[in-house]
Amino acid sequence: MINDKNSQKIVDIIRNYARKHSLWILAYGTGCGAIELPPTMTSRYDAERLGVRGAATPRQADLLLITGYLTTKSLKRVIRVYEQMQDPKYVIGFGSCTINGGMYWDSYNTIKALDRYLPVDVYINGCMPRPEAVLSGFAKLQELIQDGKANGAKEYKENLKWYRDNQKKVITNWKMPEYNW
Amino acid sequence: MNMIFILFAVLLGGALLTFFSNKVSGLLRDIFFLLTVLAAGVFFYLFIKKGDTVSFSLAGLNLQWGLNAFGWYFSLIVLGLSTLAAFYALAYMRGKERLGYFYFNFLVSILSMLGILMSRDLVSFFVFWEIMTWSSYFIVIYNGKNVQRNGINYIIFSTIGAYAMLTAIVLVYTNTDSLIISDMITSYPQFTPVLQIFVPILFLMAFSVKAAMMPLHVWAPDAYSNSPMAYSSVFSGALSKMGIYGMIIVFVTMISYLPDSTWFKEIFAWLGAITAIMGTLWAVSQDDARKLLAYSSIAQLGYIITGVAIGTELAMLSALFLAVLHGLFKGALFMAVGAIERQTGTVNFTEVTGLIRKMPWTFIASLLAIIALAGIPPLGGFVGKWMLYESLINSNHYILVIAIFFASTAAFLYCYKFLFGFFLGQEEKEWEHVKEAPALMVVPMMILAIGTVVLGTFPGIILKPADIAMQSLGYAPTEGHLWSMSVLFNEWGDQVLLKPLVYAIAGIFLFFLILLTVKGWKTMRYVTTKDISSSGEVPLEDENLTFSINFFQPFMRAAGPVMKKRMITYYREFGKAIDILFDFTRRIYNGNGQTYAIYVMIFLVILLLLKNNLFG
Amino acid sequence: MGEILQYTWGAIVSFVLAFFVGITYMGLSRIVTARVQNRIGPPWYQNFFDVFKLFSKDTSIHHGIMHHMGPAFMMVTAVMSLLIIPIFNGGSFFTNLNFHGDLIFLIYIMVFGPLGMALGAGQTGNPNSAIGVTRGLSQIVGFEIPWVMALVALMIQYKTTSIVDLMNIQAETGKWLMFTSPFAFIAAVLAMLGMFRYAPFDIVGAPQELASGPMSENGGKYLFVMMSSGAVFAFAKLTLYVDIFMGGANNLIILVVKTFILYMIPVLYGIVSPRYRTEQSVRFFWGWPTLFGLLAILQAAFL
Amino acid sequence: MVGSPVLFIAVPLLAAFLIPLLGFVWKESVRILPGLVLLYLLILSVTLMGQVMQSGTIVEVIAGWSPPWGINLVFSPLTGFLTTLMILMGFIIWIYSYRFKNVDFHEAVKYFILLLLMITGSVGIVLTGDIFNQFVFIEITSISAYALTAFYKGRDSAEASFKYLMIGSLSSMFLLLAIVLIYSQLGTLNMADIALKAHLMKPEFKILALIFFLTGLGIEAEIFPLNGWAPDVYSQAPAPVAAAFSGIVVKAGVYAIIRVIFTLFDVSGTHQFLIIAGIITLIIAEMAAIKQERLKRMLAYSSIGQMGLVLVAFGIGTEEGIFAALFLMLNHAIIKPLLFLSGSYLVYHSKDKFINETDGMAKHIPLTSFLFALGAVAIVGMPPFAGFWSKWFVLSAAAHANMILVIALVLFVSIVELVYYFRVVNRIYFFPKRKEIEPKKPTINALIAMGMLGIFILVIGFYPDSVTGYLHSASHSLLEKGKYIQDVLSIGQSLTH
Repeated sequence: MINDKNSQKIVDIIRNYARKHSLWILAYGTGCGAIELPPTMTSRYDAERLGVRGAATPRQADLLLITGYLTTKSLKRVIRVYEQMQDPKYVIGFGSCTINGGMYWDSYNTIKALDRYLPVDVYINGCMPRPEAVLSGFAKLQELIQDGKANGAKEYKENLKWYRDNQKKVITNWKMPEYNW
Repeated sequence: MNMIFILFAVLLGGALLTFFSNKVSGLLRDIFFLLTVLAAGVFFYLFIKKGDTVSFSLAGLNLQWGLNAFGWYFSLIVLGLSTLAAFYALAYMRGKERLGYFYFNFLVSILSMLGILMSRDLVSFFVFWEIMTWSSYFIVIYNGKNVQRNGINYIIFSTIGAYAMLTAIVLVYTNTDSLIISDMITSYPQFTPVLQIFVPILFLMAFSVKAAMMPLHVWAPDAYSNSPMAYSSVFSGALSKMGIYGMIIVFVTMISYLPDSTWFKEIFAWLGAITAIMGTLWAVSQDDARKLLAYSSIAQLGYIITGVAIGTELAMLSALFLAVLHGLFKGALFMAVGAIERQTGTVNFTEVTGLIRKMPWTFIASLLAIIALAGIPPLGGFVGKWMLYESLINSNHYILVIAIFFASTAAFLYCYKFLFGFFLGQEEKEWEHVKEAPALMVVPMMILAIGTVVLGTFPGIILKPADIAMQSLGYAPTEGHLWSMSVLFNEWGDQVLLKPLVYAIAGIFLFFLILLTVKGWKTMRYVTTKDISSSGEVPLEDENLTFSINFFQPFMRAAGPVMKKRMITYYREFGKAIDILFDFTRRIYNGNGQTYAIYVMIFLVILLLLKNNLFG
Repeated sequence: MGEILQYTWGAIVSFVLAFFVGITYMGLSRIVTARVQNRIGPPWYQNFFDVFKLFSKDTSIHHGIMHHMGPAFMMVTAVMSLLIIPIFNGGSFFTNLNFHGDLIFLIYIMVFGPLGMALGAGQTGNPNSAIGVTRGLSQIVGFEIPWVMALVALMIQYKTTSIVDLMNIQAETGKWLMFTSPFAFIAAVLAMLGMFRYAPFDIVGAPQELASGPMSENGGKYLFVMMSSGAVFAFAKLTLYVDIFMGGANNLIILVVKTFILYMIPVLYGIVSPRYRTEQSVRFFWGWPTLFGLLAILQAAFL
Repeated sequence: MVGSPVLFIAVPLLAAFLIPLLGFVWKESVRILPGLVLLYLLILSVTLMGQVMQSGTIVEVIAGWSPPWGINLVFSPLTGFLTTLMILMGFIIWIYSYRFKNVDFHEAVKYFILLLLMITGSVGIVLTGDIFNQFVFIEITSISAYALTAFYKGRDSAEASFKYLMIGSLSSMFLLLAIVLIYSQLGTLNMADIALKAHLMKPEFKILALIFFLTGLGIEAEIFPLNGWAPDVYSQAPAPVAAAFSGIVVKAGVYAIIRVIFTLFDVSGTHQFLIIAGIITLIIAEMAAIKQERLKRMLAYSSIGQMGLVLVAFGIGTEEGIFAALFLMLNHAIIKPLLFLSGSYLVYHSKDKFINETDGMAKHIPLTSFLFALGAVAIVGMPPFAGFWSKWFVLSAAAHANMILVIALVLFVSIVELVYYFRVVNRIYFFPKRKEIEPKKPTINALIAMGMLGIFILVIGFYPDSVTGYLHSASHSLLEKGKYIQDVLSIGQSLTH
């Protein structure tokens, strides 16, 4: 009964509703964009209204927040953190640097386009995006989740080889546990 | 020929056979050893009935041996634990040297313990007591590690106790021209008040040394931790109970006849509580598993002493129950440590981690034993603790119950430290090769651990003989109004029905375990302990992130003030002072002939001067 | 057979009740916190979303059998204490196991879960978990002392160790024990601060230092069981306090009101507090709360 | 009558003179003859002992001169028991030292002659009933003892021997003075006679004589502070000689002193004196013993301490106390020689006999080490070995006499004793062996000797009744002063009439 299409759809709707209203973010705050999170979370904008809330460890988090540029060094950590998160999991690229390198477009040790290495569900534009933008980004992600379109994790699993190749291009000393879910 | 003689003959002969067959072949020695232990056990329970005694005369002294229900109860601990430990020892001691020596003393100490339980007169009690002392002493120094300190500490304290007892015996003998214990008990009320105080104190000195009570406990940590683990289980599980055995006799048959015995009992109850607290605190601060267990034994004996000293029906019941239970779980734990020591070569929490998947059976055994030790339901430890608390509360020892409770709560710390330090934490390459201990070592500890589980639900199994033993001491029967097979009552009639509680716990646990297991079974993965969320970093194979050094540092900081100075340092200072005195006396003999001649003259002169005071 | 069914039924109903109330309380506490911080905060049902989301996570990882069983241990404590503690006065509800265990059993069953969970946390091999566990155990040793002192005071004052008797006594005399033996109540409430692990006693979780300590490797269903057990356990503890100090409750409304008032004490105290170091926390509990406990015992023994 | 007590004196003296002569004929006879003699005397003493147990004391009159004029030998249960003990010890020591100096013939001759003389002297001290005769025997014993002490002709042994000689000469001087005093007063030298007439003596003379006796015999009996010579002598003399000192000579001294106190004079306060002196000796000796670095010195001090304990037990004065004291003498006579004999093998090759040079000997000479350990455990009074019973009887005797302080001190001291003995045992068994010292395997006869002693320890330990009978009658006979006098003097009358 649970396996037949419609009931599965209903279940999905309920699940997605819950998921979208409880986003536990793991902010990877090495970039300068991290400074935008405190106002987003605190009393001025209060992202907790939307059920957004900080998570302590990757095991508990749903949403990985890459705030700004990523150095090649820190990319490894990001990938590791992402792979430790449990499905379903979402990534938000935060600021121009994650989209095209931004002001670091010609830096030798930052990665330019985040989505060559991780499946990004939502990009938030701006250098740097204001809290409003961040909130809208969250809202967008919630829409996607509700529509079941935010399945970057599945995509990552399917094209794992492609991602791995890109990652290994950047990361010289590759040493990671196998990723098999 | 009386059965009791035969029993002792069997044990002694077996010991000698074991000792000498060691020269012939190891297999023969092991067989003799095992046969002797088993034969003693079988013989004891088949042929020696409660209440049969034998009297004989030696060197003009009338001696008497016999068995009563009380001794029989303690013989359960002695023989049960020693038999399992004997099996364990075969595997544990394999390949070690001086095995004949070890097994000989092992058997002799069993003999001495049985002798203590069966001697009805003071001299043979003392004789067996001393035999127990030296046999255990020879095992304590077996490892040969800083023998002079540990061994001498142990022997000095034991002997001080023993000689205190000897003095008491002599005093009793002079006052009642009989050495039979029952005569002493009957004539105790007619003693002079001074004697009435001193005889029990002297006896209790001996017993509290063996029971490792503050402030006479300083030998215990080294002794327990230095003897081979196969014996430490017996040592802390059974041999220390001989002290409890004596204490109970003294308290029930003498102290309670004192005109005002309350203060006496209070003092000892408090000493027991302090022992429990300090033992626990020191156990928490140990990094060596053997030392940890040694201190925890001291603490556990502290509870028992408190129970004995309070001496109400419930308290005595709990003391007897805890005595057996401590034998069970501490035996299992020492065995587990021995297994780990044998398999990994170290017993230090800071060195060995993550053995749970390598030695699962040892883990299960020590898990059960630890739960019992911590006194957490549904295992046996809870029953004993519960009865102890209830007895304390019912007998208006409010501060005492808090002290005991503090001790047993702080015990959680070292309980967790034990399990975490060895079995949990990151799994290391260094310990990849470690295998599970041989079955001969695992099975005994599993039996002991399962024993704790069974007693958790059906304490009546042990409470029944304990009740009979207490009746032989003159208590009223307690079955029904204090306990039944799986129900506990306190003196206010409040009850704990163990069976439904245990079933409920099991049911809930299983339900949620199944829920956790079944839900998402397909997508559930096991990841190694290296794959942990350490801020994105991947720990290398050889780097161990386990947190095990200064494990309870904050707690130790909080509890610091009471642990500034250890009891042994005081003894050391006393020893130094005495040593100076010795050195001074040594100098009287300065090896000079003239001086000696002068001494002679001085002696003569003194005699001549004092002749009127000395002779007349 | 029938009674087993009845027990099961009662257990389920009380569990569901406790679950809902507890989760709601968590949400409410978040709202309160938000209000104090001049935020709007999430809706009161926010934590239901969280719990359900955690439950519906697709994948999950574990570090071994103990880690796998840890949350179940925690749940045992929660549910057992819920079953031992009478929820309403006079057994006007399922008298689950109220008459099977007494206060001392309760005290011990309440540390069963934390230790089991600590074993699970230990097996993860995550240093944060181990540190959190050591802190948690140290804190237990801290607050158990005043807590037990308060209970002992009650026991010796009313010559009973069963919760039901204490409730009946209050029902007969009509006096709440929090007024007749105030010191015990103060000590117990101070101990409650440690029990609920809100700031300044949140040294175990401590997201900023320890990454949520013992739970740092738990995600998905494990965290779900943790959270729900936490909710149930919180409700059980609050009910216990209401039972033995505030005269119990005759119906759900009164129970909710009383428990909520009690619940607000640690919450509000926590909002405005920083975090203690471990030894500070332990020393705190061995300080004033223990003194109040002593006073309570003296009052019970001699007055 | 298988033989008379005279043989105990005559046969060994004869043998002592025969030894060198026979030695020219057949070298081995030098070694065999003493053994045969001692064996014969042993059998004789045992049989006489049995007789005495049956039908009272045997009094032997020498050369028809009846007491109180002539010299007589008294073989009472007490003296008989001590004689048997001494002869037995002598026999065991002979077994032990059978191969002693087996390369150097003349040395061997000297050794065995002196040994025989020493044993004879000690036996004479015990048997004789005449104080001047006793003095002579004491001189015989002492002189042979001086010679045996200096046997190795080393610097230290010579020094020790000289100390012994010096103090010993003092002792003989005082003894002579005492005897002169008594003779001037009573005109008799026969103990029984003196005991009979003691009340006629002027009190101050009596006490003076007593004090001289105590000083002179106290030197032999190693009372503090008269025992300065003892440690050097014990540690410098050859092992069998040290064993003989502790097993035989000291016993003779103690016997002499108690005979004086119990029989000769009826002076009150002597018992208290014995207790005080004994306690002081005990405590000081044990305290000194625990600080010794050399094994033999340690044993020597321990032996002094034991003698102090014996005196205490005698001082208690009750029959039980004397019984305990005799038991103690017996145990000490068995155990201390064992310790000396086995200990000498433990430190055989080490130059200055330090205790820490016995490390790890158990691996190489297990049997000797075991016997030493047995002796140590026995002498500190651990049941079920011989030492325990004597300790028990001493304590119960003290308790019956309400001497709680004595009990406390004795127990304290025995804890000290325990400490230093067990330290040595631990070293022997559990310490790594020193490289520079290679162990010496004991010869077979030495093993036999030590084994016999070990067996005695075990037998007495497990079945004390094997000796208590003799001890009881012995202690009884010591207390029966009147019977002693009557026995001795009646012989006199019977001869005169």
